[in-house]
Amino acid sequence: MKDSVKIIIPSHPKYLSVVRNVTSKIGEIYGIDETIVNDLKLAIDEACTNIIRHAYKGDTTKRIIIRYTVNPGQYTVVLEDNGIKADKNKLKGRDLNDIKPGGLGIHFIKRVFDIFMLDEKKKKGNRLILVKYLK
Amino acid sequence: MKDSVKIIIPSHPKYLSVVRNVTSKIGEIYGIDETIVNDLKLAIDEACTNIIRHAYKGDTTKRIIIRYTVNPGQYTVVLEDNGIKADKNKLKGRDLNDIKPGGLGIHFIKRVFDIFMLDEKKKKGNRLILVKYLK
Amino acid sequence: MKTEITDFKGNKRIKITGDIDMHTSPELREVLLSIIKKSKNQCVCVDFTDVTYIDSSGIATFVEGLKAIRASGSRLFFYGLPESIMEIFRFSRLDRVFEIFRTFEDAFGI
Amino acid sequence: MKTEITDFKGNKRIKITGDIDMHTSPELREVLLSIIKKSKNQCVCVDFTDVTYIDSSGIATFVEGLKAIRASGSRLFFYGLPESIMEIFRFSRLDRVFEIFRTFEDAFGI
Ligand SMILES: Nc1ncnc2c1ncn2[C@@H]1O[C@H](COP(=O)(O)OP(=O)(O)O)[C@@H](O)[C@H]1O
Ligand SMILES: Nc1ncnc2c1ncn2[C@@H]1O[C@H](COP(=O)(O)OP(=O)(O)O)[C@@H](O)[C@H]1O
Repeated sequence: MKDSVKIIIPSHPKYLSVVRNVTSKIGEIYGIDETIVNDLKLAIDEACTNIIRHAYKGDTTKRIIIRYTVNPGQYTVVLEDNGIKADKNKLKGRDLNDIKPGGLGIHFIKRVFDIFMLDEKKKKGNRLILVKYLK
Repeated sequence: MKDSVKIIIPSHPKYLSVVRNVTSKIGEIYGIDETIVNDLKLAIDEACTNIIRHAYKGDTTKRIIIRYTVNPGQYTVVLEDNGIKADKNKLKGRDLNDIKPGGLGIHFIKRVFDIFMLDEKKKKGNRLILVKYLK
Repeated sequence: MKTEITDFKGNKRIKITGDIDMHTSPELREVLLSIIKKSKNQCVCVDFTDVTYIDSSGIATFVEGLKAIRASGSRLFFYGLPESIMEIFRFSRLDRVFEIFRTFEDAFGI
Repeated sequence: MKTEITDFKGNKRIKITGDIDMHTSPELREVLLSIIKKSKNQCVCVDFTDVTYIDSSGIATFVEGLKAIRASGSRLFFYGLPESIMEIFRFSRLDRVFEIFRTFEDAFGI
């Protein structure tokens, strides 16, 4: 188990606020700078939103697993779902100059995380690995 | 999965604040009265404290699983550990008139939960089932 | 999230309180688009002072509102954005797409 | 949790801010017992105004403090308890074991 916290929520948007709160509290416990914690909150929220929207196509009865592991210098979050496998080539945000609704989530995730990696080894569903290096 | 939220924390007291936050947020999501939410926070916190203290004898590297399920009229929390099995006969708070440190945790749990049940079927460790009926 | 609508000299003010996320943005969308639909050569201004959080679904809602309002001849104003939220608009390069003011008074030049 | 100690006419005031739980009560215990050890025929008063949470380990710490202070001839006062915390002391039947005042002024009759 080491120093991991895991939370499993139904794929319903009403639980996103629970996840944001857990992200905040973990940031506090590890003394992470508040500005960074705010960016992490948004990024992890967007990753969950994408799972609900794209992997589960809006089905709110599935589940999302989020695991936080904080080690000296490294903050890792792993998100898992059992939904439709993501098409790696589509996994990118829109051109920021092409103003239209949507297409910002991936930008918000990559803004704060140094590593954004879809684990190819997972058989069913998706496992997204996000790593931020801490100073 | 239904409407359950599950959180798994290391058996270290520093994570208790995460659990309290999750309890608060779930209360908010389901529109539970704030006074009751405060009592639930304390009760679930005490159940975790007891696991760390008694089931794990202070070992902070084990884990605690907490599952919340809210259905109309019923709020259920199930806490699981892999520690030493509790002696049912010792599972009671002290006489409230015998003033001394300790012995209040079980009282705080039973104050708000209508059902306090140790699941005998669990092979290793403990599974504590707490149910509060909601109006 | 909570929204509160008030009139101001023939204009509309929407005060938003709380978190705007995937769960609450559908309600915001409904409020915003219905006001825009009814507006004509007016100002619709959104008070962000007590917005505690916004994610991409909230931003998408406002981009949609902006497209809708342009068709109506009205204008969409924002004011009172907390710095953390301003930063998100800046990063998304939307700080120059939306008309963002510091205060309500700034927005109306009063 | 944070503790802040100030002197008041030869008495000690401990202001606690935040959550008192199994994680933070060991620090509170250390602060409280070291002050009690040094006190003699004094008042040690604890300001609960900004205590946001207390659990049984926090209460156990204060019960321990009370037993220690009785040996020293000093007195332990509490004041500023938020209603939710007062309720926990009441339920535990400790509201009459501890000397609890509404305000600092009440405690000292000033
Ligand atoms: N979890 C996911 N599963 C499958 N596809 C995804 C997932 N997340 C993102 N995508 C793809 O990446 C695209 C860009 O995502 P994003 O930047 O969050 O914008 P949006 O979700 O608003 O389209 C999505 O349109 C989708 O095609
Ligand atoms: N999770 C547990 N596992 C084993 N024994 C327990 C557990 N929780 C409580 N107990 C037993 O019940 C007693 C009363 O618990 P409690 O009221 O919380 O007071 P305290 O923990 O301060 O002793 C404990 O002293 C212990 O013997």
